[in-house]
Amino acid sequence: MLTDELGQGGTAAEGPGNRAEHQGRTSGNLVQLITPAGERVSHPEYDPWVQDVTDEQLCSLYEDLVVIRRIDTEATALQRQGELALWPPLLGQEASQIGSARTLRDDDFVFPSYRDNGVAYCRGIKLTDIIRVWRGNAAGGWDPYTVNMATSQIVIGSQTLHATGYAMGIQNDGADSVAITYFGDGATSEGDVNEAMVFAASFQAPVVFFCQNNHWAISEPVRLQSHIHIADRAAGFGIPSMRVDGNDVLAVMAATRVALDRARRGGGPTFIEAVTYRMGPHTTADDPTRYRDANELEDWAAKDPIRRVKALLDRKGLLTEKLEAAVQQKADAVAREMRSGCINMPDPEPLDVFKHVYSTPNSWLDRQQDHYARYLASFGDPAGAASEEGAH
Amino acid sequence: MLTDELGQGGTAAEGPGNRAEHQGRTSGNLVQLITPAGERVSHPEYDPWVQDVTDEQLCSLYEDLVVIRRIDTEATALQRQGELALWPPLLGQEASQIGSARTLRDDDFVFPSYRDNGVAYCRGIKLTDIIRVWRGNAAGGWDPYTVNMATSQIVIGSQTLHATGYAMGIQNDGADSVAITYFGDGATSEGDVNEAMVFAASFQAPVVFFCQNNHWAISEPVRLQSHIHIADRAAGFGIPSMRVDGNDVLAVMAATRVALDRARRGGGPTFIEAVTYRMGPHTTADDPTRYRDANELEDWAAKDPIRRVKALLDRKGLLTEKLEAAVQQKADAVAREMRSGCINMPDPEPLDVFKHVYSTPNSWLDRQQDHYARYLASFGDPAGAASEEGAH
Amino acid sequence: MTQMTFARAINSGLRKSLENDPKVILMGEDIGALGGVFRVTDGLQKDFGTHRVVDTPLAESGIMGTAVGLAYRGYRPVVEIQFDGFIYAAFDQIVCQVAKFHYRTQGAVKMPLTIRVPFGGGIGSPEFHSESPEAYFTHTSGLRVVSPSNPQDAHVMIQQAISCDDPVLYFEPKRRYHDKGEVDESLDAAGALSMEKARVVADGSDVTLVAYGPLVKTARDAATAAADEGVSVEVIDLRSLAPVDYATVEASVRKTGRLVITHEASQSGGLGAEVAASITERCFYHLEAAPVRITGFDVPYPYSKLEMHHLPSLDRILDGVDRALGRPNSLSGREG
Amino acid sequence: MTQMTFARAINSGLRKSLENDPKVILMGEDIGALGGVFRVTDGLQKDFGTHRVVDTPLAESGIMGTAVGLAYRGYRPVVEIQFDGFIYAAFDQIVCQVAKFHYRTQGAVKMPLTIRVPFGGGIGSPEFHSESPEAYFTHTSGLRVVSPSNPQDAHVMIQQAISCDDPVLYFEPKRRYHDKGEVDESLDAAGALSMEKARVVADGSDVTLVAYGPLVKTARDAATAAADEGVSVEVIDLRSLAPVDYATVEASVRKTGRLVITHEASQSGGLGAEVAASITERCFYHLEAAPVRITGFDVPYPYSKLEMHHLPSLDRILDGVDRALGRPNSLSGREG
Ligand SMILES: Cc1ncc(C[n+]2csc(CCOP(=O)(O)OP(=O)(O)O)c2C)c(N)n1
Ligand SMILES: Cc1ncc(C[n+]2csc(CCOP(=O)(O)OP(=O)(O)O)c2C)c(N)n1
Ligand SMILES: [Mg+2]
Ligand SMILES: [Mg+2]
Repeated sequence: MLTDELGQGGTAAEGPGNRAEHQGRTSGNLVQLITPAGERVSHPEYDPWVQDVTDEQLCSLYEDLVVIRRIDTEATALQRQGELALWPPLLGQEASQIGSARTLRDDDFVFPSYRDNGVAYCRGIKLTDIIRVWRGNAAGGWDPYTVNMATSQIVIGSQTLHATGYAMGIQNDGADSVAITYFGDGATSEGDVNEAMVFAASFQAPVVFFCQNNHWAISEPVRLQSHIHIADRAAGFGIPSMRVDGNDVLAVMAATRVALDRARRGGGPTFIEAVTYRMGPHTTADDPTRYRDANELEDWAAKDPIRRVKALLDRKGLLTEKLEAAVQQKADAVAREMRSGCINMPDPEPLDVFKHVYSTPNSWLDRQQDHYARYLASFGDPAGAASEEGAH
Repeated sequence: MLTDELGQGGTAAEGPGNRAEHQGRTSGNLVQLITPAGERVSHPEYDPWVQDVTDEQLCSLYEDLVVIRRIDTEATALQRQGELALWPPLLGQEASQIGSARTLRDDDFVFPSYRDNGVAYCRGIKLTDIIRVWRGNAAGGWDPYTVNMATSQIVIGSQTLHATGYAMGIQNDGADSVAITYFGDGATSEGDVNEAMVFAASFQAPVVFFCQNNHWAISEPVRLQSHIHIADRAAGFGIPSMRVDGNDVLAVMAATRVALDRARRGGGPTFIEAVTYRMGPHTTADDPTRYRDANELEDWAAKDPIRRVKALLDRKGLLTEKLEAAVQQKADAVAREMRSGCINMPDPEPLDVFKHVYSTPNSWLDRQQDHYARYLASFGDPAGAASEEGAH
Repeated sequence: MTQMTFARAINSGLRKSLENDPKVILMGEDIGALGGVFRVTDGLQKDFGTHRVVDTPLAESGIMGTAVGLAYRGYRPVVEIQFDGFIYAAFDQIVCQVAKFHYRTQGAVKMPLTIRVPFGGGIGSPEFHSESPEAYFTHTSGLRVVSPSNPQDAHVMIQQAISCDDPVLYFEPKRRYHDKGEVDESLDAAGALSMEKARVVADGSDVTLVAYGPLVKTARDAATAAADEGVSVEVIDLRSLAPVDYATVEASVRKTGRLVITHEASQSGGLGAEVAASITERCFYHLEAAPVRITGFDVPYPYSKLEMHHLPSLDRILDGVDRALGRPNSLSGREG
Repeated sequence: MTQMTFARAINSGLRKSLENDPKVILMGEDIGALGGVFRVTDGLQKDFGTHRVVDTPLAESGIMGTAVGLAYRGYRPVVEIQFDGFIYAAFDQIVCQVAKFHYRTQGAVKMPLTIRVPFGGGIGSPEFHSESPEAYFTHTSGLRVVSPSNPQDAHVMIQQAISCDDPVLYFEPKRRYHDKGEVDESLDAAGALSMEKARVVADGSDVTLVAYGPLVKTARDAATAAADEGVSVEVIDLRSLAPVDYATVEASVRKTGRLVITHEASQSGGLGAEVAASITERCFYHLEAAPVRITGFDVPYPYSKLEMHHLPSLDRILDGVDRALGRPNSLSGREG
């Protein structure tokens, strides 16, 4: 679960990131290093970027994948039990999130969407903080600066501009860290995402556009957003791109490292399309049976990101009972911690509604707060009186 | 000046529009059929699309180019004399506007920017109507439906979405007309233009994106918007594109016909980058000496769109004194008509300020109009009284 | 008359518009197979086809801008914005284009767009799913803005909005989607009360209480509660937010001399300010107290565990009624 | 003290901010070599370099969104929106992101953005170059909105805006750019009157006249003209539009009992409604007449040959003063 425990991989200057294939348009070929059956296939360009991944680290990646799926399952359960208001499952997208997030350095900065809770886990964000916002207890779950990750963005695509601006700041500061932004296939249609590519290309900002093409934007299939590969969008902005098997944790790692390395060396932005699949509903409020074919789900189940790592470990003789037990135990512990963090989360105080709107006093708001405090006081029991109607 | 007097050119089904080169990415090669020196160079792919252009028609194109430049000069003079509030010169871009506009059918629909007054002339819009808005006498100069051309758009890029929506309507209606939208190099950075390409590609709408890359967006050089060719943007949306010498009226015609033909036959959108140059200031309010090198102007003066057609006519022995005189006469007549239309344009009535906001009565506005009428009446002389201070 | 939910009543109104005018075309995200995230367009794509009920790419400015182009071509687009908080990406097209084309072209180009916006809070949603952005639009000349408060009005007003030649923002109080009511589907939209008219939904003599959309129910409940205390509250459902039918409000205030306005949107610069200012102008000498505003606070819409504090509740409204009447209230002893 | 134009006074304020804080960074279209279309940033790129004074691609949402990212990184971006009418493309980023990040992150992330907007009419420009969009922002919680009316304030307030940890919309009355005034450049922004405070710019006893930005000059001229007729007008320059310094306005109205508010923006839902409603709430029993609003009409900003009718003129303001005073006026005999 440690960020960058895998180091930076390869020798930067000689890496494939410098080759022509990466500078221009993607070939459209999907980068894959582990087949759905768990076979490690070699790829001369991308292999060097993961050659440092030890068996131990492979096991640790496996653990993360399992733990994150468990987080997802537990959160879904908490929602069903009324403990969370909503949850956007990442089921099926574990490899995309772990593979990319684990290549980041601590001083890189992440600008995610709402579905990137696996990334949040990799950044070391507390489980309670991850679900705070989904319980309705906060507008954002954590302090971005303590983990170098912004809180979830709900306005589709917005965060890609923030990442680009942040990267421009990195550049101004002369630092070699990178901003990475996560977004979906649907997001690529938004003006903001395209403007972000314009700015990133124009200023050659150290930013990585990480698109999880999970094939759906709520009920809309990806072909409604684009008839061609999502990765091909980037070339038109002069941004190199890669199309990678998003259910292959090693391929995702390799591609992300290519991109990070380019950014660190002043080579500007990169676009990664991680081809994956949203196995669950859009959120716990969604009913995908209304719009998608069960066969599609089956096809993708066969490409499951966890199963293939497991199979690879098995082939390598690493899938010991001990490992399985340890992973299971970790997942259980994490689920327990999350559940108890959720259930024991204290409710906010009524007057918190006025907090943090401004960083300095504001006369309009202060007056309203004063009036509302008096109003609450007029009932004797502040919190009780006001909560009575509201949600009618 | 007649729209489509040149017919549709080529035999549609066999045209280069069907070839692979046009379906995918542009090669980056600039399409040119007339060199700056006025030499007609052959181009196997594009020649068929202008093979029907007779000598007579070439002379007529020449006339249009000259007339439009004269309109531009006269309007600039009117502005300097205080008769127009503002004017956005199209000096240097005549071939892009004439070459494209003259390939349109009457039932095609144009969505222009503010600088496309040459296109407006080709659509048969009255000279007085063209300048109405620049004198400050109207919010839009003409009734779009009588000429199938929208009024000038000032919000950069906005009109590209309108064209795309209009094209979706054409498609729904089962018609074979086309929507064409004009915009600048700067506009390609706006979210709206990129979203327009998303929609156009997704619905395969019969729309032509005609970008006049005049190398400047006010003071910003095109490289600030994109490090690569503007035409290459389109491929990332799955839209075929062409890069054409925008100072070559025949090349522009050929490319536009390729695009129109594709759209009419259900082949969807096309993006054309017409590479040209804004020889004048951004508008009459601008001072380009603050930001651009005089040498650049000189370089481009050598590629003048009119001079090269003139040279071509000369080579062909068509540049007779009679032609020159006729063209001159036409230009003079047009300039006279525009000037008198401008100077004699009646001022609006004070209460016109309340007109056309809604198509049906609106109680808020009616009351304000009533109050203002009473206010004006309280001075005896309505118009005089109110105009006294306002613009302090 | 049929019992149906608020959402169903809109659905049925949309269906009638689609049937009656081939130029009506629905556009939005997820409005097709899914039937919209609130199922308001349920079944319509199946029955009218993908050319009449169009799932669009995920781009609000694109949706609005292409709708403008379709209107240019003679269509009557009905655009769904999935949630209130996502209308801002389309703001430029709405304010600069939708609202101004009729004016810009001297009436030549009409913009008969209807923009449907599920709005308001109270459903426990995350950020951007509970906003009340109506004041941005009521301040925008060239637009009309309406909000129904009950299934019957929802059913009729959506048809009126679609048949209006001006652009109409149609704000749907999403926390009322599941409320049921009697709907007369045979009611002729042209014959029904114009969507521009306010309606007195409860007669009263002591104080005028103005509400719209989601809070009309709360306001009526407050009037009932006040009646128990012997206070007679006249409740007005604005229905039209731009223009406001001031004649109806004014007539009531001339009678009661007192005015309370309530909305979920933030107070400063909200529609309540406009109503208070205009009514004060129109009948200052009939007013016995300053108009009172009971509204959301000047804060971003709060996370769901706090929303009941932000939303005007029955008790807060009653406190406002007391203030307008000069009865003991939470601010007693202070002017305003 | 130096005589300088309004535009120059801002330029000099920007220069001081750039000098004093290396984190200040200017962004916008054409602000570099050109110095902005109004020359407000003239010479700054030359002196501070392309990394501090950044010509951006032509994309307003992009400018605002990357400015948010820079603020995230610890910068203090000063964004120029070229003309009022082009701010709408950035509306989503302003309303959903700029205004809400501090709230969203429980104060962890500050958004010390300054958004400079040349606004208002009177310069004979085409569509979208003369708008007054301030009410959209004064209704948006999380933002602060100010507008200077004279070179000295412009100079000081731009520095105060930049050093404020909250996002500030800074509306520059473009038709005053060439007005000259004495500017004390040595004035310490921290020591000067806070940008949140209104200022009484002319003392009077009969009626309170509230204005801001471009109309402060017109309001002062109106007060001078009224004095000739023996009417004593107290003129208040709001300076801060959100929050409004109601204490100052209220004190004046308690004295005069009458209130006139003027702005160029359309009337319905404009800031005038907010001021009228709030002052009525605060001192209803001191008011002797309804507050009067003299504003632009509910129309898209008109083409230039008509703008003098839309813009509040000295005469229209005087007519409003007469109305507030119950003197003969264009609407005599009508309530409101
Ligand atoms: C601007 C905006 N429009 C609409 C929505 C509603 N919405 C939430 S998620 C979603 C689909 C996003 O799809 P995609 O970008 O593919 O991401 P995914 O959910 O698949 O991870 C939509 C339309 C939103 N949140 N923001
Ligand atoms: C949305 C928007 N932002 C800014 C402007 C101000 N502006 C007017 S023209 C222009 C440059 C446009 O450049 P380009 O698209 O290349 O067209 P050109 O003027 O060269 O024809 C700018 C920034 C505007 N009109 N609209
Ligand atoms: Mg998706
Ligand atoms: Mg240009």
